[in-house]
Amino acid sequence: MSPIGLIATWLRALLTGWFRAWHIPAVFVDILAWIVGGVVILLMITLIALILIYVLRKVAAYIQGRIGPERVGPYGLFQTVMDALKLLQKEDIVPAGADKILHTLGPVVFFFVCTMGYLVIPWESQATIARQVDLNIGVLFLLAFSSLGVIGVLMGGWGSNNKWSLLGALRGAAQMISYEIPMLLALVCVVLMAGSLSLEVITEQQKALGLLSWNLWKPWLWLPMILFLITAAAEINVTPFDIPEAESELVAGYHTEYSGMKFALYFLAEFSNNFLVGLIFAVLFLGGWSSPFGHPDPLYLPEFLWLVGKAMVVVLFLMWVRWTLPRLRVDQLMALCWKLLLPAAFVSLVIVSIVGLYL
Amino acid sequence: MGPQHPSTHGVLRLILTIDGEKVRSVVPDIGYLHSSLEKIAEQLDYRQYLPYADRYDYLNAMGNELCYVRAVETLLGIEPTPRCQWIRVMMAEMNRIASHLVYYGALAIDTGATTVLLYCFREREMLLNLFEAAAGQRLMYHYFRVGGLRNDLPPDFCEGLRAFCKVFPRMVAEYDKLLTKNRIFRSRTESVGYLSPETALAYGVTGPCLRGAGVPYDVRRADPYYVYPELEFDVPTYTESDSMARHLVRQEEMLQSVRILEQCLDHLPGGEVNVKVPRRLKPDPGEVYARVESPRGELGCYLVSDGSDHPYRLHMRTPSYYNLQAYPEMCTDAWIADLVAILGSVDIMLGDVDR
Amino acid sequence: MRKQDDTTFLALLGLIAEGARSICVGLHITAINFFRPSVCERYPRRDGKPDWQPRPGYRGDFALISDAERPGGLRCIACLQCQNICPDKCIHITPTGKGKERHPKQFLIDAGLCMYCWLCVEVCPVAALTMTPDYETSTDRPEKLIRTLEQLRERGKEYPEPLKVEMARADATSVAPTERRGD
Amino acid sequence: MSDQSQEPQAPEEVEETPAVVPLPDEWQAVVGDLLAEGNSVDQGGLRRGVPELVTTPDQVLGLLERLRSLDEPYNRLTDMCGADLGDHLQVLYFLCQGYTGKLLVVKVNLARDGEVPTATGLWPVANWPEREIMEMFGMTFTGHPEPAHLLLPEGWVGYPLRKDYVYDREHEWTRPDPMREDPEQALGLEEEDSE
Repeated sequence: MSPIGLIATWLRALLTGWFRAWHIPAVFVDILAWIVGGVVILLMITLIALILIYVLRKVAAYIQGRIGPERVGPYGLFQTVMDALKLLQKEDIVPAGADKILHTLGPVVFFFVCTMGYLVIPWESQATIARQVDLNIGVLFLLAFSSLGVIGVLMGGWGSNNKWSLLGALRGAAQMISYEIPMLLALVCVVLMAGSLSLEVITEQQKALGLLSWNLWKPWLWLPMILFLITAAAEINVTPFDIPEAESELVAGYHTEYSGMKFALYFLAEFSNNFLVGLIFAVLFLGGWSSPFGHPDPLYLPEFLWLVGKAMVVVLFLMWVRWTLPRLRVDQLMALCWKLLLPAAFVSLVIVSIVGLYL
Repeated sequence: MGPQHPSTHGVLRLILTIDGEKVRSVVPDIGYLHSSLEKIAEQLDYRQYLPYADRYDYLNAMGNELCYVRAVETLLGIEPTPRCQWIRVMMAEMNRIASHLVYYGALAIDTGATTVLLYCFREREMLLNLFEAAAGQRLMYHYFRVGGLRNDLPPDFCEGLRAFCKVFPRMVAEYDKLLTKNRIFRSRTESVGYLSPETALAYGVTGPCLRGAGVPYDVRRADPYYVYPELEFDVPTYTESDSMARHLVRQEEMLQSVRILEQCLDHLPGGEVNVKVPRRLKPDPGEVYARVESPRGELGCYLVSDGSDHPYRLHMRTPSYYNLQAYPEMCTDAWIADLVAILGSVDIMLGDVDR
Repeated sequence: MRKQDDTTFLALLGLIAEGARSICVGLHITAINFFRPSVCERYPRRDGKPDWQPRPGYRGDFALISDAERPGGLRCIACLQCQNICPDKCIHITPTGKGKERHPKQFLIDAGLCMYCWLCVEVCPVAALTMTPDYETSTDRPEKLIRTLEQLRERGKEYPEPLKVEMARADATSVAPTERRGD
Repeated sequence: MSDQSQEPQAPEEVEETPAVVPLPDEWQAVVGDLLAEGNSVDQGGLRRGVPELVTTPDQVLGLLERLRSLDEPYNRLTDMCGADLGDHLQVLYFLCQGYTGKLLVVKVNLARDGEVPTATGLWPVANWPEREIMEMFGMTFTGHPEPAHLLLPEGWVGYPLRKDYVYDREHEWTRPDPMREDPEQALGLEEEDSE
């Protein structure tokens, strides 16, 4: 059991004891645990997003021969923090003629949805952040919530009453819904091999020989892996799939009209989504929390650090791609999905089924 | 779209009719940057107007100066010294590279690849440093004077330029691999923004847009001025007539300009750069039409003198103005995303359009 | 990716391979550049090194050259030539004194109107006006952009002579041989 | 009808005689043809290396068409501009012989409120320059497809490039800002635009 797990168990035991002493029904322990878990996740997401934004800026700067943030704090570490504070102070502008309710709800829904994904991530061998979520359907849960993100985008785009926002939202909707399908199929391949929808089980299966038992090394899973990477990049709108917020065409796409706190929400959600993809990729193909040096970990590092580290590698790769490639056009994006990725996903499903049958 | 939009390259407004993501019609609405430069010319004397010539196409200030100075000197009957001519050609070519680099980066941004812009500006910086050393400014040079130059080249100029010529082709190869050869970029630009040679003729399109349509027309060859007849360089043409062809023409042109620069450095003669001109420039009455090849196409200057010390009428034929007119033709059957990419490949300069 | 209506399966595979290759080449180039030193300079510098300085002859701010022997302490003879040549009409001189005593009582340059063309410096018969390499001239109010006689005189104290561009030797043939300046 | 006797009124014609070179022989033939076909062409002569023809508004279109159908056709309109020559206005067509760089100027003299037939039928490129000349000089190109202002805002008073134009502060033009005056209506308009 890891430090997080220990602390969580200890807190739970403490609370149960107190509540019993105060004659409060045990249900409230669960409720409190949910609240605390939620707050922890929110803080963590914010923190991760802040760090990621900083890393993104630095990576972009180095790739582009620049320096990047370097003024606020050592090496500009607090630059994103200051930016976040600045955003919080900013006036919240709702354009005249906008649908106020939708305009407000858009970022909230989007942020909510992307936080939900974090619930099923197996951070440690035993503890997930919220044990209450049924782990058996982990993959399904992720997919369900990632497809809900569309609603947040659409709400924001529609509610802004701006041509670019609307175009961006519609593009986003089309893109997310289309790419859902090959992504699902790619995930199904992994699930087929693992025989379980639970992310925890998938991780467990990759831990035995450390690095060598990762799904990454299984040739029949390479195609699903590439497919997942592409479709996930499309789901989270990073270049070359950033057409919903294509800056050169749609100004800022669906969040053109957002400012201040609401913009910060979209922004945070985007980056936490980015990280979530890294996490899922790490769980599915890079052995999750398991150490690359075999099990048990010879380095005795906390397990969640391995997971976060692996996810960071994936995120860095996505950033690298992001600063290299141009953007696809809408029709090309759709053609890529329906004409290339979807057949490829079916092919890979067939391959994996056959391999699974005879292995 | 516009007038304030990240990728209209200035303050251009495009009135679009769209059907979903498909563009049905495009009507450019220009004039937001109109600064009555032609009227200003009538109030100033020939020498004073020269800094304004920079302001037409601010990425090609040297080329504009070249055009205006040529017109005035023809009117006055002045022939600049050989060294001056070589330096002017050199400056114009350097500015052509600098301008194409901005184009290159801007097109990359328009198609979503941010990094290339920074690389392009990295190389452009070397040129701007040279300009700064020679002319004292980094964008609006005002380096040419009627009858010569502001000053001769500074001592380390030629070496700096040689270093640039050495490095630059390698960098272009890098851009080529990073952007031009990229599959996504190619699918964004190939068979997009078709401009047939006939349409180009009808719309008076010149410059790389025309050469991208397969017509090897270059004022430097068709109506050579200064030392261009002595220089060896090719006029690159591509027959695909799409955005990619225009892009390749510019990429090739940068290398050709480097070739010209190297020849300039080898042949740069000594001697004075300035010829004696009267204190008050009073050309005989007459009119003149001077043409040069700007990075965007044929740049013409129609200048009428009535014998006084200021131009009676000055008119600049600015290439972007005419190239932009053909833009709606290129946008038939385009997507919204293409609009931006096509506009980038036409490489208009709003200062040049609105004047 | 492109229109693939009439492409065969093999051609499609070739296209995919080519696309993947081009993407990898691009990634390779950005990776190389990741490890190249940054071309950006820190500004303003905090590490003790001097800030970026423009080349001599840079057209930044204005200064009037001082001359202790002349009235007003300036070399300027208020001949109004700069005022007349200025294409923007941004120089306003109020002359005072007669004959050899003539000097500017007030000398206003509206830097907000100026387009830094250097014509005024060129035309000056006594080399009294110069442009300095100061490039940090932005302010928050347009009024502050108007340079007065006092400001110009103050600036001029740092510049005993007008700044001139170094010239290559006019008789130099092809290459101007001097030591290379590090960029 | 602008023949040589009227020409000197143009300022640049006054002392220009030394620079005027007679047209070369091949041009004499062409101009002779043009004259024979009933065109009225003033052989301006070679001025600074550029041949020019001066004609009248009612014949310019025919002349341009004729030039376009020569054996070596002047089929590229590279530039158009106007000029105010004091008592009359002038429209200049700069024609190129294909892409050879050979230039020819056709000048049309017309009264200060005169009319010229539009050349947009021959060259679409004439569209914007003609609009610009119209708003700058106040002449009319008859038959122009969209004679709206191009560079100047709608409602501009006067023709700025005319010599007698005086900038009038009273007519200083400011863009009406519908958002400031009536946001509701402005938004209604905007919705119509975006649809």
